[in-house]
Amino acid sequence: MIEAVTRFDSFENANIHRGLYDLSSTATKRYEQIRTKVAHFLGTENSNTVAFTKGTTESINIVAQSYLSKKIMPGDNVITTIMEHHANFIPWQVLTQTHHAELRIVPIDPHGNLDMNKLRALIDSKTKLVAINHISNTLGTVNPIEDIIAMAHKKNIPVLIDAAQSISHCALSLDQMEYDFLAFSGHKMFAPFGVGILQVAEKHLGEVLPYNVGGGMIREVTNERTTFRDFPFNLEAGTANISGVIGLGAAIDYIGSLDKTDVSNHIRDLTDYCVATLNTVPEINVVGSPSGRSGIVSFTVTDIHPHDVASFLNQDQIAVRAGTHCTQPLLASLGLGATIRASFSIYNTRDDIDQLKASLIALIKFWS
Amino acid sequence: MIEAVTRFDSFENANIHRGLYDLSSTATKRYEQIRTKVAHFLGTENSNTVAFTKGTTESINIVAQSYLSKKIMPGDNVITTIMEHHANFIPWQVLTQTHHAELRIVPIDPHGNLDMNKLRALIDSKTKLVAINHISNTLGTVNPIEDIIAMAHKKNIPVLIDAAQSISHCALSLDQMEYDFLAFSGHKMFAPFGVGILQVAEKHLGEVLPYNVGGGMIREVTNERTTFRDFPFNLEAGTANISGVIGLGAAIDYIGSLDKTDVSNHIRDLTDYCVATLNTVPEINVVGSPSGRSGIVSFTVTDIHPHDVASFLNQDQIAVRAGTHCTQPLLASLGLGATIRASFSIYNTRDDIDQLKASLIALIKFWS
Amino acid sequence: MTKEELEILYKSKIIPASKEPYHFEKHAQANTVIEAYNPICGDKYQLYLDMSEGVVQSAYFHGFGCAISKASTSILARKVEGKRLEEVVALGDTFIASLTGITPMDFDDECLKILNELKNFDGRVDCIKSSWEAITHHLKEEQWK
Amino acid sequence: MTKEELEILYKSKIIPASKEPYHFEKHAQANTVIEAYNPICGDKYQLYLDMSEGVVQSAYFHGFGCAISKASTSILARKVEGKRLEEVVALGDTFIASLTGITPMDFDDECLKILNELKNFDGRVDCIKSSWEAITHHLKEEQWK
Ligand SMILES: Cc1ncc(COP(=O)(O)O)c(C=O)c1O
Ligand SMILES: Cc1ncc(COP(=O)(O)O)c(C=O)c1O
Ligand code: FES
Ligand code: FES
Repeated sequence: MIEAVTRFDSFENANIHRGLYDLSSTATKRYEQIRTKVAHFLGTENSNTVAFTKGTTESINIVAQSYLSKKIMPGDNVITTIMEHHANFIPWQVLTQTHHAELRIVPIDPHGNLDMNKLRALIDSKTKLVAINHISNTLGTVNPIEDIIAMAHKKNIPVLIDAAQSISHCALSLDQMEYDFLAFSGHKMFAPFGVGILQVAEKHLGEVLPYNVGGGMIREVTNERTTFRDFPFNLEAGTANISGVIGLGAAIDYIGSLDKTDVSNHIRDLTDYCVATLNTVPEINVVGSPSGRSGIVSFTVTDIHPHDVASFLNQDQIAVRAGTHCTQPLLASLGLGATIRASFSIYNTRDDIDQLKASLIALIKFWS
Repeated sequence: MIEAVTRFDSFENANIHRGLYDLSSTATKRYEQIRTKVAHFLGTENSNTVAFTKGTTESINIVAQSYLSKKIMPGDNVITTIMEHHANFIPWQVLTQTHHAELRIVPIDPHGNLDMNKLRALIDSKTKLVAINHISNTLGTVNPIEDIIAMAHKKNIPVLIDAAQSISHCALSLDQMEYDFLAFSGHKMFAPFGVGILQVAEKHLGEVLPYNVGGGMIREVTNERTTFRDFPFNLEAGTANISGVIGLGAAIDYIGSLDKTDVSNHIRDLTDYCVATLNTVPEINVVGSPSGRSGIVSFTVTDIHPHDVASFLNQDQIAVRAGTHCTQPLLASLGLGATIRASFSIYNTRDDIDQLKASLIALIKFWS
Repeated sequence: MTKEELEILYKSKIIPASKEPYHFEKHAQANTVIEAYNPICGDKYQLYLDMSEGVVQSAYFHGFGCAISKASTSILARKVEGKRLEEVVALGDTFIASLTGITPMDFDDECLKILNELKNFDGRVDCIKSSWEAITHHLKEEQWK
Repeated sequence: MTKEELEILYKSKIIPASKEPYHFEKHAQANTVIEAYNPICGDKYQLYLDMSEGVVQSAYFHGFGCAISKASTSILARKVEGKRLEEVVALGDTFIASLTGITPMDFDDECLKILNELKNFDGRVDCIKSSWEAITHHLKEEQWK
């Protein structure tokens, strides 16, 4: 990935969709090839369903402002869940507030699974969108997306999937799901920061209006009015993060080269092993015990603040994160101020988890 | 610049403002140092006037949506000019249309200078913003920004400067101007694509509301409501284009290392030499003859379409751009479909211009 | 493509076809008028077709664009005359597909072949494609009516 | 900082001060209550000051935060008691400036010195700063009234 980006920055640095000089036409071509690559990765031939964005956050904001805000009426509602990242929570909170609509928040059960009965009860004829993450970035819970999509589609309600955490788990068959909107970020799949994807189902392509306006996304501009290009080009105003997109292309090649089942098994194994290992230490409290969990384990240590834990682990070269993980509503509902979060990718091994445990035990001893 | 970005992508790749592990805290520190660097470059000590964006286009859209849309009333007006890039034209057109306000477009005189008398006549007590580019990306005209700011401020009207084309011309003393909003892109100053700046004068800091909402820009989120951080952090939702920002920092170091007067003289010299050289060929028509022109010369060739000219020049390794340069209103007002545009940076020499002329003469002969 | 090859293509076909395009005039009485607009550059042609009994009886065009697009549209006008609606659509689909480089085309026609050779030239494929896409798209919609 | 040095700092000052913080209780009758909120982590303390005749007569605090922020706030509470409003503001300004690394501070005080040494530790400077910023900011506004 880094090689792909550097090569671009050094030799091929040129604006796309603008001039017609050689460099630029090469850049345009690569850019559009990567759009096709992303489409194939997501299981469709239609590359015009794929828009490049800044990341998950921008993708979701676009759906809120450029799609849903034109449709939502006072009294309507949007359904999201208590376990969402702020990126898939605040846009709906702000949208429903400004449109005098209602934000309905699906709770979790005591294990950290989504409460599907509550979800069923909350969906009604006034529901305009269900917005849900595929994998919780704090609990690691893998949500039953197919069931949720089926439930919503029965009532003709579109579903947005925040796939930020699942996009690198190619085995989760995102490419076979019938979601309406899909959002994810490049940096969660080994691509650079500041690039992401919004994919829109064909039937909604005409309903996503421009977001930023400016160069590159117009058909014609006169003093009096502007006509815009179609999706996805109507979203891509201004100069794109080209090296980000090229890095994203390289990342998809890399992920595509892995054996889906191997990756999935490896990450599940690490996750289960981590939970089991941490559970052997009485001072360590693993947060939640969802029936499906993948890649992420949150925990706390009795009497030591999560940030202190993380700082000491970092001294031992163990990279964990402490904090609310941009899921304040979730933590508040669990009565927690913060957690420590371990997350696993294909690079990790069981050894890493053994070291994590050893460091934690040493810290607990040091602290007491 | 490329070196700085690669180093970051390889060794320091970590999210900012999030976790508290070592990598991440290094990234945050560098990110904030670059914010300070940009502030100093723009002549202020207050780094909290500087927000990182995707580029000029996003910066201007933010001012339109997150600042002006809350203030503009039916019957108000926004002033822009006929020579703007679409990025500084369409946002105001869309905003005034959706708010039943008026877009007032300052014309140019026959030389391609802004018509200052018309501008004076158009500003009135209903004017909510003057949005203008510093250097026209099609004509190369350098606008008398100080005079315009003085004129607007006399009536307490804020001024937005689109500095996309002037930011690399450090001699133009942007850092001494009293603009209210400044927008530019990194890629116009040798930084990567997909990163830019919105700078806001201190007195307006509290008036720029969030744009995208999500992680990293909040104070507190509950199920019921969210409180946001102050500018510029309220704008920086989601994961930033960190390597873009780091590249921007390196670009500023580079530009800062140049002798301002040398750069300015060199570019002026090339611009004048280009105009004089092209004017010796009867079939070449230079567009406009503004009293100040810097870095950009547009022209057409009799009976050969600009894109055909550009393609042939590219065969001779001369990188020019053909098209409307995202300035359709300007070209329509000049009765032109497209132009060829030569633009100059510190890397160019008079030789390049002699070659340009030779290639053009050969093409004209070939075509006839 | 070397510069020489390019110059030969231009000299032999593109410049002549663009300097003296086939049926380059407004044809107001045509019963079908199609706009071919290229948003990348802002160039625009009107295609004037006279259709009867499912056959393109005559094709004219007018507007402003580069040499490539003018040559391409000129060739288009000549090629579609006398063809049935379905034949035009089929030709358009095949030709457009050949420009993506994925589906090759059997070119018995010299002019189409030259256009196709230019597909990799300096990002100009949209110049070649624009009018073909407009007519194919329009006639497909016509078919569904 | 090596891990060993860090452990010494924590062992000698941070952990004790955070386990038995000075005046760690809600002090409802205080005439000045200041919230110190760190948006980076969501931690929050209430600072309870009793001020009279321009002097901080007593300082208490309560809330939730990490060991560093608790130690820092504990030290703050101890340091500001008995000081005049202007003295607290001056101390706060100097200490905060010392944390940026730009303006060094003359530390006659062991506790402040240790806090300062932690400023480069793992991005935790906001933990040290948060309460100091809150009190300094609040008292400055007070001065202007
Ligand atoms: C004057 C001017 N304004 C705005 C822009 C848009 O910048 P960006 O595409 O980086 O948003 C450009 C350059 O493309 C420009 O030259
Ligand atoms: C589940 C989830 N949603 C959204 C985001 C936000 O992504 P970004 O910051 O790239 O916009 C993240 C990651 O930070 C995430 O884990
Ligand atoms: S440049 Fe416009 S169609 Fe060729
Ligand atoms: S981690 Fe919250 S104040 Fe230290």
